[in-house]
Amino acid sequence: MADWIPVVIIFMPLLAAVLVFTQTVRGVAATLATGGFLLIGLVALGSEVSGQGPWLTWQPGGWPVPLGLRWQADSFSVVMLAMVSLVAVSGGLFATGFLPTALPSAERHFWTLWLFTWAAMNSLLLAADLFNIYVGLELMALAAVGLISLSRETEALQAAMRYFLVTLFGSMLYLMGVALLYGQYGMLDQAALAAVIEHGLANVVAAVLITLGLLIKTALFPVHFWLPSAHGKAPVPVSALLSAVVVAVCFFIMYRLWSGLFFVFLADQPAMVLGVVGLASIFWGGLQALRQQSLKMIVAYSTIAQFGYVMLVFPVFAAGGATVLAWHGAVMLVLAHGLAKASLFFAAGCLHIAYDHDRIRELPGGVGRLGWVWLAFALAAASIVGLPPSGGFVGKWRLLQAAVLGEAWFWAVVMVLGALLTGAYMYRGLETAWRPAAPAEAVRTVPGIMVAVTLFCAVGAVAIGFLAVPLESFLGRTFEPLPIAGG
Amino acid sequence: MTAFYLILAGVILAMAFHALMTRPNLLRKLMALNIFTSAVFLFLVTLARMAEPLDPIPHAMVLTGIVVTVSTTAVGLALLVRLYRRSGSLTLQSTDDD
Amino acid sequence: MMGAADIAGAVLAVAGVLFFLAGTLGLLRFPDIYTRIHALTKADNLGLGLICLGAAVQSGSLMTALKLLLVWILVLLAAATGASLIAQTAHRRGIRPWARQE
Amino acid sequence: MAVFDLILGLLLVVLVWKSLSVSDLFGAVISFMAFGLLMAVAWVRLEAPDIALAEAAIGSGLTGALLFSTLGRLPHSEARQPVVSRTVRNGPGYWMTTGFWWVLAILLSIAFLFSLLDLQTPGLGGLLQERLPESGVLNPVTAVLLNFRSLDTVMEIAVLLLAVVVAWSMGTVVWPVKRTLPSPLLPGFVRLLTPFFLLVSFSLLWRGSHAPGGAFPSGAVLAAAGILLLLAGKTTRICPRFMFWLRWILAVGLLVFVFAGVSLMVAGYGFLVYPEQWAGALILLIEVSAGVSIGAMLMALYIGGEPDIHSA
Repeated sequence: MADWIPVVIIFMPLLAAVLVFTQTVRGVAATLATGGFLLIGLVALGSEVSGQGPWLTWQPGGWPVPLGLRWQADSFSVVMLAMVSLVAVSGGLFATGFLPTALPSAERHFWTLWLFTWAAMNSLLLAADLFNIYVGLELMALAAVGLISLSRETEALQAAMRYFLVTLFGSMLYLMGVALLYGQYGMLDQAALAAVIEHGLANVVAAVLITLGLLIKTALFPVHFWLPSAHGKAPVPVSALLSAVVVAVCFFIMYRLWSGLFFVFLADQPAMVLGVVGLASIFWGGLQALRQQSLKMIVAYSTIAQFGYVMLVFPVFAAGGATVLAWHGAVMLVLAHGLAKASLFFAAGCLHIAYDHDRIRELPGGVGRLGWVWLAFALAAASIVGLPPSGGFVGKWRLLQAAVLGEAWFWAVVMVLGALLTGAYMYRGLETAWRPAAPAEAVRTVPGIMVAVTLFCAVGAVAIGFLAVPLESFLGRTFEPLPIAGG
Repeated sequence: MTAFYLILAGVILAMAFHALMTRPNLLRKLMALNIFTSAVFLFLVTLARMAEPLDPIPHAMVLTGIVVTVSTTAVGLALLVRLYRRSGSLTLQSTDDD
Repeated sequence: MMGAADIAGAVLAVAGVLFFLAGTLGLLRFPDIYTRIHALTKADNLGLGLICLGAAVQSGSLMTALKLLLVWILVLLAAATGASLIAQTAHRRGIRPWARQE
Repeated sequence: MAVFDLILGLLLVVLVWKSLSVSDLFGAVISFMAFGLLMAVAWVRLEAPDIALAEAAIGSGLTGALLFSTLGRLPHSEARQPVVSRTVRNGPGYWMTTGFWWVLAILLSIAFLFSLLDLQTPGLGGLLQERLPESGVLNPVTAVLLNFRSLDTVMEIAVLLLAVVVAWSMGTVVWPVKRTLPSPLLPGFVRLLTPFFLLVSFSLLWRGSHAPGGAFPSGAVLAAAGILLLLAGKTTRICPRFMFWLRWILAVGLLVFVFAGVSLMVAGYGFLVYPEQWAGALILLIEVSAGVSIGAMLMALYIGGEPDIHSA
């Protein structure tokens, strides 16, 4: 196994962040160079995974598992890493247009924080060790707090503070769970723990605490309250990164744990509880999105609803029948959501640059000069709603198929209703574009790079639908949630 | 003796959790979060003491945790000062949309 | 079995604790800031010195004794500086020393 | 000794209560620092001297200094505020809310306690003792931090550096800091102490390989020396060239660690895999650079913002 791949994937963005901090390299250049290196790393990783898969593991430090720690990667990790890189590079390009006009004061530190966040996400996507995940979560949380508070508005600072408190509390709950598991088995590696874990009070409490911590970070229904303001008030490229990938990485960790380590518990109540959390998030997020007045807030609330949707993978898992289909569906949904959500935020940012606000009632009707932006918004919205042939459609369709095959009728109905609700609030955003045009001029012209990036992400979200077949064959037909414990 | 320290950590944990949730002042919330963290560390180190022989790995974990906590506290305080200069208040307004 | 060194050490430590007790009592009972820091620095430094001496006697090693002496000297210096800072700041803020009301 | 633990525990609980429920924030911070110091005693009781050192230096000392400097930046009126405002306390839902959180808090800690009591706690102590000779150091905690689980430590230093970046992004501080000194005693005292600080810091670093100590306490002592110098009015004028070096000093710990890992990988050993005969030397190199960086980073966190070189 090539030892250099995970090192490049994690430490390239970290090194870039440090070099930008020491003012050796310019931020944009560092971001693009990191993107380039990661492309090489990801191609290598992808070919290794499909060649020697389904799982690859590495031992940084060279010590075997109970004493040392590991990195692990499978096809899901690869596609997540690819999506993170795509959004990070697009967001960086968007920021080159956005920051000088909208937030010149933030440019000084934006890039360092951006690259730090990226490094933290990559390390979380590869980490196999529960305590290493804790450190990664803290790294990601601090970088995200820094990014949100780059916006100097009082509301953004308040949102950053709330996010800070909530997310660190979540980390602590997570760490308590990890402490219990370590106390029980003296191990921290997910696969090694999964091999020995059994029913018992301590393990159940550990699962509850860890899940609660991660639910807070993924912003699902009862503990979602921090997300709308944090994602809605942050600078636009930051909102895109947070909503599209940071939350997705937290979900990814939760998914890893419940499909692997805690899979023995999943069968009855836990799957039901996770499903109900998802259900509540879909409807609460959706109904709140319907009430919002600004485009950015609608998009922010839709993140809660959409991750609620992805949570439905757990009851479908428990129903059995079509585990692989459900898995593929969840992966596709997360990927398509990431790109589409980034594009929606970018579009809102373009409108903000053009008109100085994004309140849907006051936006001038008609597309004006922003035809491309509205086209991107429409495409991305279509993917979020799940209209064929977008990536969102394939994801939701696979999930629905799996639910039907597993005869989980209740969850199938929830999925259909959820999609309808999504359609309703996304329509509210789009409606502006085909209102009869009022003669209003844009305050500023939107830099071309911003429009291009917006469109690129939207097209990407739709393209996932067309690429579904090769993507699914890359993901593989077998469901193997964990590497071999001994590795 | 270890049972005593576990209970002690439990008591501190409950107090810190309660303060974190109910105190409006942000500086106090930050202190509560810090104390909460200390209680969790106390659990971990007591677990290390209960193992036979003494297990230094939780010690290393807690050392890492202490450094991470001081970093987060510093960031929290910087944010608090910034927020105070901007809004003139040390409390968070509740969100109207929720 | 307790040797002579142990007994001497214990006696010194107990004496030190008594001075600490007196210092703390002064901190709690004295009327103003100046008298309180007076009680703290004087009594506590002597108390610490006695405890260090007791520990040095018990340890029976010259190296340890020298280290304990260093501890005592450093704390002495720090206490003196700290007390002076507190007193000067209080004085600057216009806090008047307490005087017996006739 | 049970009495000792009992008193310690009681004091800890009282201090927690005071730091969370006293209306005077200044007093609350002092209680918080005292809590940290007593926690250090608790760590010693639990046979974790490494943590005791770190807690006394970083957890209590530095966090306390951070809290105090924050209080100093807020107006005096904020320092004394009711824990819960009177209108809230007399309001309708107050007792319900606070009761609700009490129930939840107690449930949380009881559930946690019960599950703790029936743990098996196998621990890795035995395995660790077996492999310790291969690690290049004699202190097991240092071995875990810098060899067995070195990846955690790399990321931890990254967290510290990131905290500096975030603090700098929040704003600048006027430089040089002007202070009115109440007493000439402090500068003299600090002048006397600085060599001691350097000595202690170096000795902690050196001891780290075989006894409690290492880069983090050593860096904290270094930072304490810097903070004292700052308080005593000994500031340097900062020119752009100085800022350039400062950034590199802040970053050097992380960079050396990562480069050591990468060069070992290129040399064919694997990322952060130390060959046994060099392990001790490599660990010392990493610790020295990390110690210097950590000192600088902790001090930067205390200053709390990017020094503004144009303001002077």
